[in-house]
Formats: sequence, C-alpha cells, structure tokens
Amino acid sequence: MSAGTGPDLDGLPGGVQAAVEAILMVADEPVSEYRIAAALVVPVATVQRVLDRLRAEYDGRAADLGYAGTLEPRGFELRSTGAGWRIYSRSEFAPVVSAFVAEGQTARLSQAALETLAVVAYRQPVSRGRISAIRGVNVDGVVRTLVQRGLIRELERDGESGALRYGTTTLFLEKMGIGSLEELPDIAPHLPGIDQLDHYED
Amino acid sequence: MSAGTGPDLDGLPGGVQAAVEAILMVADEPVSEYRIAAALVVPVATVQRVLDRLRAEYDGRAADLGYAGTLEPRGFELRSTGAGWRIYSRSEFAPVVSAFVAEGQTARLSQAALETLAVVAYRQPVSRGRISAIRGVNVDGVVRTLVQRGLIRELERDGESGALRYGTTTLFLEKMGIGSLEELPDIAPHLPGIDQLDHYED
Amino acid sequence: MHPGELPEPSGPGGFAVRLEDFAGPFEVLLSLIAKHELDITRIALATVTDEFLRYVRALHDVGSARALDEASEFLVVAATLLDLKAARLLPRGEVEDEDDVALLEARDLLFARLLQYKAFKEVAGLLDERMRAESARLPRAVPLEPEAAAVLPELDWRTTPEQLAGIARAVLGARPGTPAEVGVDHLHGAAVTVRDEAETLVGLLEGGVPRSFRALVAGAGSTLAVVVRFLALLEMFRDAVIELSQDAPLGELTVRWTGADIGWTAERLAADGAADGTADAGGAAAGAAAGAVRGEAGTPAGVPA
Repeated sequence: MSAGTGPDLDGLPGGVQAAVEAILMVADEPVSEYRIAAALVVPVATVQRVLDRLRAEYDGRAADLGYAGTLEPRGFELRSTGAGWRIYSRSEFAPVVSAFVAEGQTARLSQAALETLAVVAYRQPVSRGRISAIRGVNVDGVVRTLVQRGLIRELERDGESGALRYGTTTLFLEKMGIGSLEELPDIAPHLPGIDQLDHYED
Repeated sequence: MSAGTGPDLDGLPGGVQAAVEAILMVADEPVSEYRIAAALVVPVATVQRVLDRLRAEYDGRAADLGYAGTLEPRGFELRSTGAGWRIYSRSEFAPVVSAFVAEGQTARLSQAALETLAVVAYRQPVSRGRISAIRGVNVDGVVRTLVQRGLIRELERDGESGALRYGTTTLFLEKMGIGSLEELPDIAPHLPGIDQLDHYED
Repeated sequence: MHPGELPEPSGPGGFAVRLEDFAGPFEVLLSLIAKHELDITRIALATVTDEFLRYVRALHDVGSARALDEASEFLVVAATLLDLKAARLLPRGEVEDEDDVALLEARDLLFARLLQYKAFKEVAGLLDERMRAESARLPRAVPLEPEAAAVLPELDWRTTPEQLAGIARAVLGARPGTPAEVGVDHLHGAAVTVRDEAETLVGLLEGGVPRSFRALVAGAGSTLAVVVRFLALLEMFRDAVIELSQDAPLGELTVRWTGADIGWTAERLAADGAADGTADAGGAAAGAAAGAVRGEAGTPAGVPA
C-alpha cells in the first residue's frame, strides 16, 4: 500500500492505521489529512478512510465498522474541524480530566468579556474605540484580559486613525471547536440590516 | 464500583477504563495511579488493574486479555516511569513520527520564544500564568517549544497556587556561552521594583 | 404603573415592566421599540427606571448574584434608550435643514446601535454555550517524547547574552496595563511646536508690513501647522507684540508686528510656558480660543494624520 519511498508501514504492527494514530499522539494542534499523508507517503484518500474508521472505533460505533457485537467507546475521541484532526478527551469525562491538566484551564469568561469577544469575532479587524461604541462602555480592561487569555490579538494599526485593531486567534477557534471564522454561528438573524451598521465607522 | 462520593463512572460510556484513558490522553505530564484513584474515587488496586489492562490492549496482547482471536496493536503505548504513567506514540513508529515532527519545524527560535525565554531566564522560577501576564499573551505553545528544545525545564510546583514553575537548563547556559546564571547581564536598574512585579501572581 | 406592586423576576428573562402602553418583559419592550411598533416617546423612562430599581432591590434582598449584572446591563440599555428618546423628542422641522438631516441620522444610528448591541449580546450567549460545550473536551497537547524531540532540526542559535538581556528589558519593562507614560507612537505627523511657528511668524512680520492671516498660514504645509501657527499668534497677541484687525465679521484678519522695540523673541515662549498644540488639532483650537490650553512650549505636537 505504501509507495516505494515511504516507510514500510505494512511491516509495522498495526499498519497504516496505527501509524496515523502515532502521528495524532504527537500533534499539539489540529493536523490535516494532507500533512499525515505526506509524512506517511500514502494517498490522502487512504488517510481519510483511516481517520473516519478511527473516529468510529473510538466512538464505539460497532455497526459503522461492520462488527456484529458491541464496542465500548474509548475515553478519547477524534474530531475534525476545518483546521484538521485532533485527539480530545471524551466530553463526558470533563469533571475527572480537568484536575490533570496543569494550567491552561481557563475560568469562565465574564459577560462583559464574552460580549467584547463577540464584537471582535464578528467585526474584526476592530479597534477598541469601535468596540466601546458598540458596547457603550470602556473596554480597555476587558480587551487586555482577552489578549492575555490568548483569545484575541493585536493586528495591524488602522491606516487612517492609527488605532490598534484586534482580531481573534487560532486559540479562539480551538476553544470554539471550529476550523475557521466561516464556521462561526450566523449573526445575521440577530442583526438589523447590515447597511445600517455601516454607519458605525470610527 | 465507584464510591458514593465520586463521579458516577459506571453510568458513563466505557466506565472506569474510559475515564482512566481520558485522563492519560490529555495529561501533559506523567500521572501516578494514586492521583488517578483519588480523582475517580476508586481503589488504587482498581486503577492498577485498569492500567495493566490498557497497556496489554494497546500492545495487542490478546491472550493476556483473555481474547480468543488476535488484536492489532495501536499506534500508541502506555509507559510507566518512576514519575507515573503516560501515553506515547508507539516506538516502532519513530521514523514516521520523526518525519512528521521535523517537517514544519524551523531551526531558529521565534521572537515570541525568545521573549518568553528571556522572561524565564530573568524571573525563574516562574509559572506559565505569570509569563502570560508579563507578555500579555497566552504562552502555552511557546513554553512547550522551549521545553522541547531543552532550553527550559519544569521545576517544582508553586507551594501556594500549585502551578508548575519553569527555569532555564544547562543547555541554555551552554548556548549562551556562560557558566552560570550569575553571568547573565544585569538588567535590574531598568526594571520596576520587585514589589510591583508581584502584582502578577497567577 | 401600579404602585405597591413589586415587579416579579420573570424567569431567566428577568426584569418585567408595567406601563400604560405596555406590560411584559423588558426584552420584549426593547424589541417592540426596535421594530417601531412602540413609540419611544410614549415610554416613561423614569417609570421604567423606578420599577427596575425595585426589581434589583428585590433580587438583592433574596441574595441573588444576578443583581449587579442586571443593573449594569440595564444602565447600558437605559442610556441608549434615553439618547434615543432625546433624539425623537427634539423638534424636527423641515427636512431641508441640514441640522435636521443630521438629527434624523443620529436617531437612526441610535436605533441601529441599540439593535446591534442586542445582537452582539445574543451572539455572546451563543459563543459562551459553544465554548462551554467545547471545554468539556480537552485537546491532547503534550510535550514531545524524547525520541521525537531528538529529530528536531539543530537549533540555530544566534542570540548573545547582551541581546537576551535587551529582550528581557523590553519585555519586563513594558508591562501591559500600567504604561509608564501614555503611548504617542500611534500619533504620527511631524513635530510642530508653538515656538518654532512663532519664530517663523516673527520672520514674516518683522519688516513691519501687515500681513493677512491667510498669507501667514499659506506656507504652513499641514493642518496641524496652521493650527499651531494660530496658537502662536494668540500667544503673541497676549504678549502684545502684534495687533490684529478685522474690518467685517468673517472678513480678512490682518496681523501687524509691534514688538520690535521691546525685543520680543519666540524664545520667550519656552521660558514662559505657552500654549501647546495638543494631540487633537480641533481640541487644541477650541481650547486655545477659550484661552484654556496651557502647556510647555517646545513640546512636539501631533495629530492623527
């Protein structure tokens, strides 16, 4: 199955499937099937098939795998977003798992932080002045908190006003479990006509 | 199986075994069977049994598990060291894992990594939370890179907050061409008093 | 309104109001106003506020942690409603009047602002839900095993101890949140000082020939320089080294030098402390006109370009 130049996966215990698993184990960010295929020197379609199979296996979906009996779900799951594939602990075990992840566990965001984050997510690149105008309060402290949490970051300065503008980070996408900003929930149903909003220039 | 005060593991998919797996999959340092037992509120002997079983399962040792057929080994394995248990990619797959890791890595430290390294060098022992507060961004990924590069390492946990703290390594001294931390150029006159820095507790 | 009746906390929606035209949750009131189904001018905001205060007090009495949250949220919404109402109550007159057009736009803006704020609030709720659901799963992000770490490309190290110390100074010195001084690096534009501009003006006027203000600022080169030159003229007028004359309102402003015999020089502005062009050209002009802006001459002034 493997091309001549790649490692001899068929000779290894568990074959291609185990090789894909081995890579997933060391990835510390979502990985695409293309990167996996490149490392293993196997066709992307093969990797795609293996990933789908692994996901079903971890979820305990015996029927999808063609097994007659039942299959226990594993304590972890394989998830795919636009950014790629990644191993997560299964959500049901959140209460027992959180104690073991040293830091990086973030406390819940305040209502003010959430609203500011929403404005940045949907209006980026956006300056603090504009966020303030929308929220009707000073947002300096909240913006700082969001930057410290790694959820938003400073982007370029606005050409005209020179104001620093902010956008969301890949960590934000991760926390939302999405691969790109296009996957954000649609805001349109909540908004008045977009033409009205365009009055809100800084 | 679980005691009255613990989480209801039997009601969760995969039971105690999946709960242990969930912890092992995302713990970012080796964990002992005692810590797992405490978190799950089950006897240590039970955790020990589950760990042995998981290891046999990952290794594909069907006979040890009482299975009649064969079992494919997984791409990961459970290893036990003095510090505890950890899931690693299976050692046979080192070549493909290496191919994956080496691609997409650069030989130079990023500016973000250098800044974080400078903070650790001059403020050690220091926690990730505090580095984050000083740099104003999330530093989890960068700290991981520096640990992987052998330039910083985990020290003791902070007595009060329990946060892991980091310090530089002898490799760092070697790279800098100095014999000890005392030889680092003095930056004190340019800094605010240490009492002011203490605002940055995690 | 029915005095004596406590508005009831109505589930997660919270605050409800009872008015002549409307009784129900506050959220519904807002959406009716937004949809133009209820005239904002008919709502007695004071009544709404009174009811709200009683509602929050009731929450507080039962020890609900929501009291503070709800209060601050209400303040934002109430302020917007008040703006909205003020705009609606102002006489509009004929639409030909430019001021009226501006007012109408302001009203529309307020509507949009209210709606937009509500939209982001709703979406913030969605983000919260999503992130909470997501945080139940933790991604695997563990340090590389030693074998895999060994294959990382050899580190290309070029940083000297002095460079690292420089980085440390920069990072540890510039702490977020408590800047030692207000950053002005976002203000670009050449430095223009009152003293320098006064010197230029003296050069133009010294011969004794009266010149128009228009001529004096003709070579200024930027709006900022024009503003600072104007400030310099105010300073010179205060020191009685120039005379100003204007034949008719909005007519040509003529400037004449009278300071030759008292030996006035622009250096004096440095010694005295003189008006200083500040960051905002408009603000500086307004301030100077009111005689309010005092500062140190020689301080660079800048405006957003």
